[in-house]
This record gives sequence, C-alpha cells and structure tokens, in this order.
Amino acid sequence: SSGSPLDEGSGEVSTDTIVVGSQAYYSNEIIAEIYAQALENAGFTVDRQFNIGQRDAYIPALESGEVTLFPEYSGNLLQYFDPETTARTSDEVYAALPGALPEGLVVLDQSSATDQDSYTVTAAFADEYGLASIADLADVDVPLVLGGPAELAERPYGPEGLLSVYGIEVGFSPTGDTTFEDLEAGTVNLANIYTADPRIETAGLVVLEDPEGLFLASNVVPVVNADVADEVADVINQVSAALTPSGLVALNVQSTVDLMAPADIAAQWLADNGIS
Amino acid sequence: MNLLVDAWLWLTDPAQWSGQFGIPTLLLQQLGYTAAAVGIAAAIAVPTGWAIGHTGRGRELAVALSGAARALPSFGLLILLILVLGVTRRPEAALITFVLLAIPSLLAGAYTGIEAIDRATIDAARAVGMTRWQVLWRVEIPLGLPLLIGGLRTATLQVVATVTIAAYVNLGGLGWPIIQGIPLRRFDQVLAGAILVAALALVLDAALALAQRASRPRGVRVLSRRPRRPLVSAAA
Amino acid sequence: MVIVFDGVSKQFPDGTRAVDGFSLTLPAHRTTVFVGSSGCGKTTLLRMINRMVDPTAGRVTIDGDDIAARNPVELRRGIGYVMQNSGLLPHYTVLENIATVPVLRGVRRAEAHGRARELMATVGLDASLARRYPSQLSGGQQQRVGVARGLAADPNILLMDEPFGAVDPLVRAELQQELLRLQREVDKTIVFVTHDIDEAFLLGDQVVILERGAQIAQVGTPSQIMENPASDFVASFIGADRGKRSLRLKQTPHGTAVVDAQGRTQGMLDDTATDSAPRDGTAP
Amino acid sequence: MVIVFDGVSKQFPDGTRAVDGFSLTLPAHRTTVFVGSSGCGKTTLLRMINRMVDPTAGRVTIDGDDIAARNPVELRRGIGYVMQNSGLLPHYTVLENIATVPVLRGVRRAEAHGRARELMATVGLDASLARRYPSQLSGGQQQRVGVARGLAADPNILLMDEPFGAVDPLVRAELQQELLRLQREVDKTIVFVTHDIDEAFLLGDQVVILERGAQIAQVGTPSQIMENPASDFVASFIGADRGKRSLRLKQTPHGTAVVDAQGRTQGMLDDTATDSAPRDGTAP
Amino acid sequence: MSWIIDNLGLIGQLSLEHLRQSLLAIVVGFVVSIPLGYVAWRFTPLRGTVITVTGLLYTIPSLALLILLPTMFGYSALSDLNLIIVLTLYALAILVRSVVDGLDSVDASVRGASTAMGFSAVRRFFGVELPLAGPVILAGLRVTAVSTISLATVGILVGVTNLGYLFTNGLQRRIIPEVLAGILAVVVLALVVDLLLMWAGRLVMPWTRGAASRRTVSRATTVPVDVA
Ligand SMILES: Nc1ncnc2c1ncn2[C@@H]1O[C@H](COP(=O)(O)OP(=O)(O)OP(=O)(O)O)[C@@H](O)[C@H]1O
Ligand SMILES: Nc1ncnc2c1ncn2[C@@H]1O[C@H](COP(=O)(O)OP(=O)(O)OP(=O)(O)O)[C@@H](O)[C@H]1O
Ligand SMILES: [Mg+2]
Ligand SMILES: [Mg+2]
Repeated sequence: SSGSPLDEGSGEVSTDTIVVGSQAYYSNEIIAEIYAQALENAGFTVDRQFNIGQRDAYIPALESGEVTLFPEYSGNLLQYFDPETTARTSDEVYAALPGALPEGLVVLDQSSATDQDSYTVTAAFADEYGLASIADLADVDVPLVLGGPAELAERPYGPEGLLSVYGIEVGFSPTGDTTFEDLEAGTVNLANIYTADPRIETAGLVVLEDPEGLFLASNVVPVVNADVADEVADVINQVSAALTPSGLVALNVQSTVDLMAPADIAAQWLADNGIS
Repeated sequence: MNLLVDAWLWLTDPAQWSGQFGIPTLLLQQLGYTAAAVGIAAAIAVPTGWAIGHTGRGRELAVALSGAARALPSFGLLILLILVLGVTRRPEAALITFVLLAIPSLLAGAYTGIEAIDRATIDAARAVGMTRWQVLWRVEIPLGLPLLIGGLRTATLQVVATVTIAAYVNLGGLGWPIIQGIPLRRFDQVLAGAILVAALALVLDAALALAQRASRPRGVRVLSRRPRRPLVSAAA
Repeated sequence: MVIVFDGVSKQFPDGTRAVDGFSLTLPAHRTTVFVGSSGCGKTTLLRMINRMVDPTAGRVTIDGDDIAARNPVELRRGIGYVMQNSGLLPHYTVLENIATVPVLRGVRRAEAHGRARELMATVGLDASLARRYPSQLSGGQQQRVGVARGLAADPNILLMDEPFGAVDPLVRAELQQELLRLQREVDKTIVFVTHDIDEAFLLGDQVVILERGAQIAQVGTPSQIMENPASDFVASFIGADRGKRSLRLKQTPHGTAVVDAQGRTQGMLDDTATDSAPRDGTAP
Repeated sequence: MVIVFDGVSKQFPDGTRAVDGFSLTLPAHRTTVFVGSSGCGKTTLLRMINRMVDPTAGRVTIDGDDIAARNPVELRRGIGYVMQNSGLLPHYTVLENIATVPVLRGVRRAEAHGRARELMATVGLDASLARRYPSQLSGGQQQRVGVARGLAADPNILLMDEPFGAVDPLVRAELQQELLRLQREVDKTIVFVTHDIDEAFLLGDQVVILERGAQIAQVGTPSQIMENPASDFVASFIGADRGKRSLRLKQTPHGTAVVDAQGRTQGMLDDTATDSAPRDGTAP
Repeated sequence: MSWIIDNLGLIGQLSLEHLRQSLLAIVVGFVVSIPLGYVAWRFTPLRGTVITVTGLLYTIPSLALLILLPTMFGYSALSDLNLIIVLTLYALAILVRSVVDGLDSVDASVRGASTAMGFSAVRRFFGVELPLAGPVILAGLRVTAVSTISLATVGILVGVTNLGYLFTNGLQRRIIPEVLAGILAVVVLALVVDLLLMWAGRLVMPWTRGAASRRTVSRATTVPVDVA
C-alpha cells in the first residue's frame, strides 16, 4: 500500500488489522508511516488513520480502539493524563507513563529522538539580551510577546506556566502554523517551536534552556492498544531503537526541504536502517 | 442539553467578556472584517454589476468568473495568500479571501436586479425621453435595489460565517473560541462560539431584510411580497 | 405636423427585415391607424417616429425636417407615446408618471403636478387616484394614465401602440369612446397601432393595412377599404371572406335584423335614424 | 349528454361568492357559450362540470346523474377540457400531450400515439410537428393541440375556457371557423367560455350573458338576444348602446353599405344572396 | 511546480476521496430535499418553519458543526460520515429552498390542466410538477454541488482527509505549490461536476433545450436562505 493519508480505519478493535494513527503534523505523519511500513513489511495488515488533529482529538479514538497504534511524545502525553506530574527528565517521564495511561493503552520502548515544545528566540534577540535560558527573559526590557498555537494559551507550560514557574510575564499571540515566520518577521519575539523543527538549525534560532523543567522531556514513544501490543512490539521497538534525534530532524528536512512524500521518506529510512 | 448549559455558563462567565480574547473584542473584529470585506466587494461588484445589467454585456463572463470564485475554498485560499504574502500581511490575505467570497453574490444581485426589471418599463423610460444616465439612476437602480440588497444579504451571511476561519490565522474574531476549543476539546466554548456567530449572522440578516423591504419602491411592494435574493447564478 | 415615411427600411442586427421600403404620408391633425397581424412591423414603424428605432434605409421627416438630425432624447420629449400595457414606471405614483416628461424638461415639480391633475380629469381619472401606484390601479385606469402621460408634454404628435390591447372588452369600448372624444378635443396628429380591424375602422381617419415586412396591403378611409378591398388578403383580414362584411336583411317580430352570410345577427336596422350623430341609450 | 345546473352556488374559502344560485339546462349536442366580464364566474361554472371546483350548494347533473357521486379523477378523464393559453404540458411533445388522457386510462402507448396522429389531422396540424415541444409552436398551433387533446378521449362533453383568448385576430378567426366545422363533425355537448360577445354570437347555439356572481342577465340564441336585449346591461354588453347594433343603410358607388350609428361602415349589403349558407371568396 | 508533478498520484487519490465524500452528501441532500421541499411547499404553515430552520443551518460555522454534532450524537468525529452529515445539512439548506421555489415556478394553469385531464395527485407530482420544477431545482443543485465541493476541505481540520489535506500539510511544510494544487483541484472538481450536472439536465429535460426562459433563470438566482 502506498503512503497516502487516505486509508480508512475500521472502528472495532481488531487484531488482524493494525490501525496506525497520526497527528495532523507532518513530522508525526512520517513516523506513523514508518511504523505502518515496518508492520506491513513484517506481514501485518495496516490501516492508516492519519491527520487526526491534536491529542485531545485522537486519544478518545485510541481509547475506543478505533486507532490501535500511534506515535506519541512522552512528556506531552504524560502531562495530558497527569497535568500535576513532577516528572521532568526523559527517564522520569517514561517511568511515570504506564501509571498515568488509561486501562487498555500501553507504551512500547521510547526512542532517543525528541520533539518537544520549547521557547525559542532569534539569534539576534538572544545576543542583544544575552539570553541562554528562559529565566534570562526577566532581563528583557521590551514587552515579550509569545507566539504559538491557539491552545498554548491554556496549556500548563503556556503564559501562566511561564509566570508561575519563572515569574516572567508575556503577551500571547496565537500564531498557529506560522509561528516560525512570525518570529522571523518580529511580530512575536518568543516562540513555541518544536525542537525537531529543522529551521532551528537553518535559521540559527536559539532554543532557551529550561532549568526549572517547565516543559517535560518528550521522546518519541509508540502508544499502542494493549490487545495488539505484544504482536507489534518487536517490529516497533526496532524502529524506536533506530530513530535518533538527528535522524528525526533529517526526516523533517527530507519533507520540508527535499519535498519528499512521507511514504518515500519512510521507505528510504527503513532501508537505510536495515529494517525491512 | 448539558452542552448547551455549559455553553451558556461559558458565555456568561465574566472572564469571557474582557481582554484580548474577550467577546466584545472578538465581536468587533468579526464585524470589522465582515464590513470591510463586504464594503470592498460592493465597491467592485456593484458598479460592475450595474454596468452588466445596464448594457447587457459581459454577463457570460461574469457568470463564469462568479462560478469559479464560488468554487474557491476560502480556507485554502487564505493559507495560500498568507504563504505568498507573508505573515505580516495576514489582514490583507484575509480581506482578499473574504472579498472574493462576497463578490459573486453582490455581482449577481446587481445585474439580476436590473435584468429582472420588465423590459417594457425601461423601454417606456427611454420613450419618454430619459437619457441613458437618467434611465440608470431613476429607473434601473431604484427598481433593482431589492435584489441588490438581497445579494448583499447573501454575501454578508457567507462572509460573516466564514470570517470564523480568521482565527485560524491569528486574526481573532468569533472563530477564536472555536479554533482554540477544538484542540482543547472544550465543546462548551466551541458551541458558544458557534452560537455567537449564528446570532450575529441572524441579526445582520434581519437588519438587511428590513433594509431590503424598505428599499422596495413603494409601487412595487404591492406586487411581490416575498423578499428574494440572488445566488450566484449557476444557471447558465 | 405631417409625418412622412420615405422609402424606410429596418433590418435588425439578427437579420430580420421588419420594415421593407415603406413610404407613406401621415396627414396632420388626423388619426392614422396601422393594422396588421402580429409581427408585421407595426411597432417598428411607430418607433421610427420617435427614434426608438433608427431606420437602416430611407428617412422619416416631420414637417419636412429629417428626424435623423434631431437629438433623440429631445425628440422623444416632444412626442407623446402610449404603450401597450401602459408602460408606466411602477415606482412612480400616478401623478409622477404623468408629470415625468415635464419634469425631465425642467418644469417645476409643483407646476408639473398641477398640470398632471388637469390631465387626469381630461382622461377621466378620479383625482383621488393621484397618489396611487400603477399596481394599485385596474387595467383600464392604467391605460388612462398612459394616455395622460402621452399628453403631458402637450405634444403635437401622439403615438399609441395597441394601447387597449390588454383590457376587458367593456372597458376597451369605453376607452375607445374616450379616445374619440379626445381626438375631437385635442386635435393632434395621432398614429395608432392595433391588430383589431374593428378598432382600426372605429378610430382611424386613415387606415393602413399591413402585411409582413410592413408592406402596405391597402390605405384608405374605413369605408373605402370595406367597400372595396384591394386584395384577397385585405378581404380576408377585414372578415369579408367569412361573410362578416356581406350582410343581408331579415325581418323579425322586433324589426329588421341585419344578418351576415352565415345567418348570424349583426344588429338591427334603425329605420328611424335620420343622421349619423352618435346616439346613446339602448337599442330600440 | 345534457348538463343541468340546479341552484348551484360557490363560495370560496376567502368568502368570494363566485357563483350564486345558478340554474340552467345545457342541451345535449349543442354549444352553450357563457359570456361576461372578467371575474363574473364563467370559469368557476365551467370547472364545476368536471369537479375541478365543487359547488358549496346545489348540484350539477349529467344525464340526470349527480356528479358529486362520481370519482373526480375518473370523471375528468371522460370530459375534454381546453384551457386558455392551451394549458399544454411543456415537457411533453405534441404527440404526448394529445395522448395524455388515453395513456392515463391505460391505452397502449403506440395505439394512443396513432390516434393522436389522426387527431392532429382533424384539427389541422401538420404531422411534422408531432415531436415538437409546445414552446416550439406558434400560439395558434398550441391552441389546436389543446383542442386535439380535449378530443383525444373521445368525450361526449367538451369544455373550452377562452381557448382563443391569446391569439392573433386572424388566427383566432381561423380557429373559430375550424371549431364551427368540428362542431358539425363531432357532435358533442360543448360548453364554451369567452368574454368576447362577437365570439359568443358566432359560436353559440345558446348564449348565456352573465353578470357578477354568475347571475344570468339573458339566455337565448344570438338572434333572440340581439333582437331583444333583456336589459340595459345586456344592451350595453352587446354594444347596442354605442350604436354598434343599430345599423343603417347607405348607398355608395360600390353598392349598399351597412353603417352603424356613428357612420362607420360595418359591411356591404349582399343583394344577391338568397340563402343563409356560408359563402366564401371576397366580398362583392 | 515540480511538487505537483511528483505528487500527481496523491492529488488524484485525494480528489477521488474528496469527490466521493462530496457526491454522497450532494446525492443524499438532493434525495432528502425533495420530500422536505414538497412538504414545505404543500403545507403553507410549515413552509416558514422548514425554510427558517434549514436557513439557520447556513449561519452556523461548519467547523463548529463538525465538532459539535459528533459530540452531541455520540459518533466519531474522525469518520468521513461526520463530514458527509455536515455537508448534507448545508446542501439541504440550499436545496429545500430550491425545491420550494421550483414547485412554485410551475405554471398554475399547467397544474390545473393536468388535474383537469384526470391525473391523480401522486401521478401529477411525479409526472408533471417535479419535472417542471426541474430547471429551478437543477440550478439549486448546481450551486449546492459547487459549494459542497469547496466546503468539504474543512474536513481536514477535524481529521477527515480529502483535498483539504494539501492545505494544512502544505502550510506546515511551507510548500506553496501543494496548497495551490489543492485549490486548483477543488475548483476543477467543482466546475467539472457543475458542467456534468448541466449536461445531465439537458439530457433529462429535453424540453428546456434552447428555450431557456427568463423566468426560470431569475427564479434560479434566488438564494435559499430566508431567515427573515
Ligand atoms: N429588436 C429586434 N431584434 C430583432 N427582431 C426584431 C426586433 N424587434 C422586432 N423584431 C422583429 O421584427 C418584426 C416586426 O416586429 P414588430 O414588433 O414591429 O411587429 P408588430 O407588428 O408590432 O407585432 P405585434 O402585433 O406582435 O406587436 C417581427 O418579426 C419581430 O420579431
Ligand atoms: N380559488 C379561488 N379562491 C378565491 N376566489 C376565487 C378563486 N377562484 C376564483 N375566485 C374569484 O371568483 C370570482 C369568479 O372567478 P372566475 O375565475 O370564475 O371568473 P371568470 O369569469 O372566469 O373571469 P375571467 O374572465 O377573468 O377568467 C372572481 O372574483 C375570482 O376572483
Ligand atoms: Mg407591436
Ligand atoms: Mg376565467
């Protein structure tokens, strides 16, 4: 089957068919496509239920069994189920996950690749105010405007988290899918950007450190319906082991710079990593 | 029903009535974009429509272009324009999108208004010695006004419902509670947003319906009761 | 105001030859009626007089002046035009409709309305209708407003295009009588179009029977035509071939009846009448 | 098929009393014409015969049977109905229109179409028009299709509601002649509605002049009415008060002319005619 | 532009999927609108209600409806059933009004003539009234088809994949040709369906060929929503 985002999900939990979901996020879709192809190569029948918007939209689908496998981000996932969690490092988060997940959902091995929320500024802005960490923002004497997706306003790590954890007051601008451009254009001076975004590298952005652990570490981790966890574990764990932080950025570059289709990127990555 | 109660609670929460994302601000933004887009569209479409109706020329082209404009997906067009124009020109991108949305209805309203006038009436106006301009201003425009305002109604309704997507590109408006509510699965706020948009649309539509009634020249009002408004004529 | 058509033709852009080489003199202060079947070119002829249609060949003169040289808008303001279905402006009141031309000519509104009120009386319209809109009038009343509007500029020429086509026969008869009265009063050059031969004979001083392409089948007074139809076409058109004009006398208990060739009674012979003045009251 | 109206009234839900206590016998195999001004109730009367309108009081019988007991759909399929403006189905071809009722009755399509072709000849329609849609016909042709359709079920009763109201006078005269011919041929009970008194006198064996509310002003043969109008209303309606029916003789170089009270020529006296048979050819 | 050429397969697949979803909604909307429209037309007291309710639908933002309906009625927001239901509702808003206008446009004398000839009520509706309302209904259907195809793209915002995918995905990846391809594909689909409907209309209603009456056109240009 091709890597199109079209194939249908079935609805009932079925052990014959693995329903792989993905967020409406191109990078997540590539990982899901890798899962799907790896499974197909191993002889599974796969349904793709890609582009399901945000976590809040697809978790119910996972819980109901409408989707059985999903590439997730450990920190955000944990915080979704346990907003009060104190876990911050990658291992703490991974260890806390099984307890937080609802009945019927389990995580397989997490990969070393991370793609987590961050607060990022331009190099020029960082230079001007000597910024290296979020805490340094306290020294900035211009009004801070934070850009990010609409829902950031309500997230624990959003403007309120910034205020309560770092004592930093910011305005908020819901820049949505153009946060990066807005940062470049100067309509915002602080941006919520995912750390696997290749443009951090190419545009020379500065990701501010997060000493107080506002953001949880977020590694790529497969969430899977418990009914099929054992069946797919071998194949998917193999993928997770091979997926590295720089590898993830490279995948994103292939998509946004080389304009390759997710199916082609996935196939090539699987071949390069000898999983097929 | 629970959802309705929640939406009502959300609506009546004082927190929603102030600040950057407060309902008054959002309402003004929604109205502002609607008014600006419909205004600009009218400035373009109405004279053009009158010209088409008066001269009888260019109708085919107008129908074809209107058909294509109507097929344009606003959401995609908005994204395309932002990518092309850049994030600093979001308002322009949004305005262009909404203007394109409003033009077909207004254009059709302007020319069908004139076309729907009994030819004998226009003929009579010429026969008594009216100049072309007098025919246009004294006969065609007044008699075509109800259908034009009908077109204005349709355009306004379409635009005010569509301005909702402005929130998707950080332009605020009543779409904000919806756009923010969806990823957060806060349905009370989504429903409240939808109610606000629908209510605004209804109020605008009712106001324009009154205007349409008032615009119907008195002598004509006796004849046809049902207010009508044009669609883009997909009819060839 | 003598109107002369001189070798006039009209070919429409789509190729229709509505009028083909039409020449005729319409005497001043007389009523000329164009009569013919649908599509024979009557309206086209009429509209060439006020330049609503321009001839593609030939010329139309009024008192010797070629109207092609006249500004059409000016010309029209000086010629009354009564249209089929009245052609009133639906968004103007009766008064405004009648006063349209004077107002266009720059007459003060109050003055124009005053004159319009007088005209309402002339055409037999009640003053209480002044503020109504055309849609609030009966068909016959609308026609009267149309006639009043035609007269408003006090034109020397009045064009009437099937003005009574759309009304009830009773109302129509009344309007025809009204027009006969007006004709005597206002003394204008009237050009009247109809496709009803009886109406043509009733109203016309000069009747012009037209065939397709505005070809003249016969011109003459009603009596001339009826007494001596120029062709089979004319005979058929005036009903002579159906025996309608071929009458016989028949004695009945109530007097002498005039019956047509099929035995249908057309009327009663009035043995007592001694002159041709119109009489009213019922039949004897 | 004798039709009897017996104290029939119709009050519409909005209160309009369109027909008020109407009683009349319509003889079989004869043509009865209802004539009157607009809105006097002619159509309502006609439609009570095929139960398109049900009376609010009184009853209508056909050959003695009260039609209120009949199934309306069945009844209608047995009564021909020709409407003003022809009432053709615009999405049916000429053939399909004529064959509508037989097909509704279950006659095989091919057979019904065959009969429809015959009827086209009967009403004088060229066979080449069979596959056309009504919009592709002239007004006169449409009327003929309407008549053919009315005849298709070979009904004993034919209702005709101003069937020639919308056509040109020449065509109208032709259709009237055609109907006179058909009348002799098909021998049906015909009920004809018009507001043209001349048409009524031409076609009716029995003419019924109606006033508002379908009040009978006069019933009789055309000659009876013309020779002896029952009231001022009738006199005015038939034109007697305008001198139209009050005729005189006038000598002209071409023979004796018959002129009305206003001196308008109505026709020529035919001194040679010895009988009342229809004659053709031009006037003398 | 090379992106478009490299991804013609994807565009084609998405177009098919898009077409499937839209056509389902258009067909279901059409079928449902006829009885609804008939009821609204026949029973005058209901007319205002039916037209107001369907008209009201028009004012609710589609995005909200896509989220709220599944929540209220407990079906999955992700299935394309969700999108199709919402599109059908919007189609109804236009079509019910068209059916009413279409039935209104049937000449009363034609209706009378068919009654007089002995058509039963049912036979008259299917044999005379519905076909004669055809041109106006078709005009409404064509408008519905175009706007449904255009509107369907919002499905991507709730996870229903169709040509709208090219918009969000193109935006994230900053591939302008991808977004452009999405718009072009939608416009082309809409115009092709519109054209096919026009041809189908000529085929099914041969009597309308050539003689496009002015009356029909001006009625067809009436918008469905009448909330007042
Ligand atoms: N603007 C036009 N373009 C093309 N053909 C026209 C135009 N106006 C009239 N005609 C054609 O010219 C011919 C004469 O038309 P005209 O209106 O003068 O007829 P008419 O005698 O007034 O008929 P009626 O009694 O029906 O009013 C007709 O065949 C008509 O179709
Ligand atoms: N369905 C109806 N509801 C209410 N009033 C009606 C209805 N049909 C007819 N009328 C009224 O009944 C009266 C008689 O109508 P009818 O149609 O019989 O007149 P008519 O003599 O045929 O007139 P016309 O010559 O104009 O056709 C009129 O006043 C008319 O307005
Ligand atoms: Mg004419
Ligand atoms: Mg009638």
